[in-house]
Amino acid sequence: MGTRKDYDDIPGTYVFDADASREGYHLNQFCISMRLQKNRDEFNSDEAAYLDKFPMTAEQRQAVLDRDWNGMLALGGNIYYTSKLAANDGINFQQLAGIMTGMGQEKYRKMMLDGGRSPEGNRYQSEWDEKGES
Amino acid sequence: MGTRKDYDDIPGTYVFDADASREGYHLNQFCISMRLQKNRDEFNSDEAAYLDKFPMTAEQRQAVLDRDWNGMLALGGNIYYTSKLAANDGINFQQLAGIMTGMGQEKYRKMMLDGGRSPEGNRYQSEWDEKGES
Amino acid sequence: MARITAGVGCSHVPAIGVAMDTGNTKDAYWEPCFDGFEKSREWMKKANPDVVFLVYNDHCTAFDASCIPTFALGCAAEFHPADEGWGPRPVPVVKNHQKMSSHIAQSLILDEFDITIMNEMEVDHGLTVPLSVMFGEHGVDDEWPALVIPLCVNVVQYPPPTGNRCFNLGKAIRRAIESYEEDLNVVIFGTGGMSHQLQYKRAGLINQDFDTDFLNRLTTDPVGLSKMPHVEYLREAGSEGVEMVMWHIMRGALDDEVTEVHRHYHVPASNTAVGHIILENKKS
Amino acid sequence: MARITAGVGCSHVPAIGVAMDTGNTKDAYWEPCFDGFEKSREWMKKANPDVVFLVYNDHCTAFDASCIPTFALGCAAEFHPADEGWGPRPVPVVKNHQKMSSHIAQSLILDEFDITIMNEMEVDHGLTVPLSVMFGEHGVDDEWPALVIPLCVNVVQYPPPTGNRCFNLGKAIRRAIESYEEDLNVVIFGTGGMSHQLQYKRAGLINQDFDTDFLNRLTTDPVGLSKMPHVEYLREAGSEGVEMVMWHIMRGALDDEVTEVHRHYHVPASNTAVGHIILENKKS
Ligand SMILES: [Fe+3]
Ligand SMILES: [Fe+3]
Repeated sequence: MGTRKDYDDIPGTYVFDADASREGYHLNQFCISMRLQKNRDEFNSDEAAYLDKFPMTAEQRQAVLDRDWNGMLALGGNIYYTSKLAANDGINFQQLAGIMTGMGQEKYRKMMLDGGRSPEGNRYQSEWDEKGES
Repeated sequence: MGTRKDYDDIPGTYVFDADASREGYHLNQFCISMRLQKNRDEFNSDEAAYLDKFPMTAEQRQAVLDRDWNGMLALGGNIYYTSKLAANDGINFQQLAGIMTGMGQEKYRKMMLDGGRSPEGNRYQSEWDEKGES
Repeated sequence: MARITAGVGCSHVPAIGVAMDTGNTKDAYWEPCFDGFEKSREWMKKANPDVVFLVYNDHCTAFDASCIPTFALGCAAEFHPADEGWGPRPVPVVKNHQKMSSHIAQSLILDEFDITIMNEMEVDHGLTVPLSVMFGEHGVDDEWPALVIPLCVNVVQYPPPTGNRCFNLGKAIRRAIESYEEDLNVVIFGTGGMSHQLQYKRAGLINQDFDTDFLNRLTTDPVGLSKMPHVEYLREAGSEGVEMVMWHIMRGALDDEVTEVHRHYHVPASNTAVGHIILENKKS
Repeated sequence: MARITAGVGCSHVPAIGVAMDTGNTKDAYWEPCFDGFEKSREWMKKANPDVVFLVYNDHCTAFDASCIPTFALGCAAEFHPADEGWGPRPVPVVKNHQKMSSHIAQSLILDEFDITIMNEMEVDHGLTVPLSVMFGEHGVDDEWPALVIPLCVNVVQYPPPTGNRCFNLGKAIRRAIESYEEDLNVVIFGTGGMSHQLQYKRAGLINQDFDTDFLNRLTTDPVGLSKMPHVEYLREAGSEGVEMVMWHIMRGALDDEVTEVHRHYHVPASNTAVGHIILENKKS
């Protein structure tokens, strides 16, 4: 309904609400299937054939094949689901964050050891716009 | 906890509460499996072998084998579950009621056509005790 | 803005579905039962809702004993009629207004109703029989004349939600629907009942006085009616009569003042008293 | 009579479980994190609860996207640690107090909380990591020192239940437990948080001021704290920080006045701020 949402102005964040959940349903169901070894084996031996079982959109399918982690989120994926595909690829939560933030693993890890990303300047999209972040 | 329940004095009635549900869990899960044709086929070709899949008590198992419909209810079964076993046997809800009430199909059907069982004398166990019904 | 214009109360006896599916609605047993639905079907054509919000219960079909939600809202794109042990009913697939149902889900949770969201669900006679009763015959390749948002209520394992909780949920559903921007005409169904007991030695209990009083008070005293304790349903209307708590959800979603435009009561359908009522909000 | 004597708030970061399961708790990265749990484990031995009522969330493990209950109460006899993609954690099976959990289920529904009853459920790190944190190392063939009643809350799909609803659920859980006849010592856990965001470009957000204020207000202003709107968690504590609503259930189940007996706060564990608090009801 294009209703404005009170969390729409938080930068760099997807809120997995009912609209996202509806859009991402088959993508997320694919991801959660990676929880089981037999499914991982089947997927890893022929990704395209395995993906045929899940009626996701062409864009969602391509995002999976490309391991476009931010793309999956934009298409209704949720991190707890996509992290199961990442685990299949041997990528843990912190490494995944390194990829999604574009910082890379080492820089991201150092930021966390230094106390994490500050809320200052990271609360509103307008703050990112000023800094020229997207 | 042996808590007294406000519905304990309704005659001829099992209330399927959490205690019954806990006791009847595997019995009811067996019954609901009868919803699918492949399970019915398997059960009908070897009842004992099929029942081995469900860790119910010996009494529950015997009640199933004996088609002791009231016995199943006493052991935590619920009518919506047991009716699925009845359907497998070609017994519908009204025929099942004829059996459970001990009235037989014809007498039960006639009672229903005549307006059903009256609430008069059927609200409290004490009313049944007076009539000598159990 | 979407709005609720009317409410329908309706038993959902499986045998009614069987009678329709096997073409027996004109025989001596069934004719008096179906005669009372003629007017309902005409009314339904005129009411012509875009969406039916359908409150019902699953009868150990979509939900087995492993997971028992008190309130489960159907948010899937469509819902297939379930095989309840003798093959699925030959009726159309039920299509959802998916955007509206997710809006309602979100609104209800923020309104402090603890619903379960179902993104995949089959539907049993509890949902399809009322559609058949109100919309008449429709074959598998046909379409139901309205979209349907299903709300499935636990009334199988005691305790079901209280009548009061159901009534208040009705009010919350109304708030959710009225805050949806699209201009839609919604009719809400409350299904199940009337008096019936399917099990054990007291099976066959029918309490016409109770049922009549219940139907009367839906118009005249809905708040008082919703306070009835569970034990009274169990004792007076039979162990399965407690399904009637679902009618309070329908009633709570309507105006305080409603007009009864149709009523039908018949005994028996199989083990059950059939009750049916149509209530309209007064036009504003 | 059963009674709740204390509440524990505790992050449930999966990496904490991994560190314990792989014997890395003494390395430079983990030592400061685990140091703060020493006192907790001593306290837990002394508290010696018969039952832990454990509020947590499933992380798309037991529940996939097809069925999303707002509140799911575990009523099964036992709960097996789930395979989350790298094999189940090597910890004991979780045993329920099954009679008490069905009593609580029944009481909550009659108290107008619309819970989902789970008679079969696997449990993920959200439940097992807090047990490991508080009870220390226990291998698969061992037993947890207490029975556990799990309450699983949806915080993955927006919206989670409101903080206010969670706080009131805590009060209802207390009523349910106090109406159970057996003499049992119950400790309630609220888990999840503190500030963290696992996803997209803002991943890694940590807000120590927010977390500290939250921990302070659990003792000094629990009611006010429970009124915080969801958007404030999302903005201030990160998208996954909204897990903290579960702590209000724990807090609502305690007395209005409590004593803080232990607190531990550490950054980072993987992507997350680790927060931990122990609150005792004043002895009467
Ligand atoms: Fe029904
Ligand atoms: Fe978590």
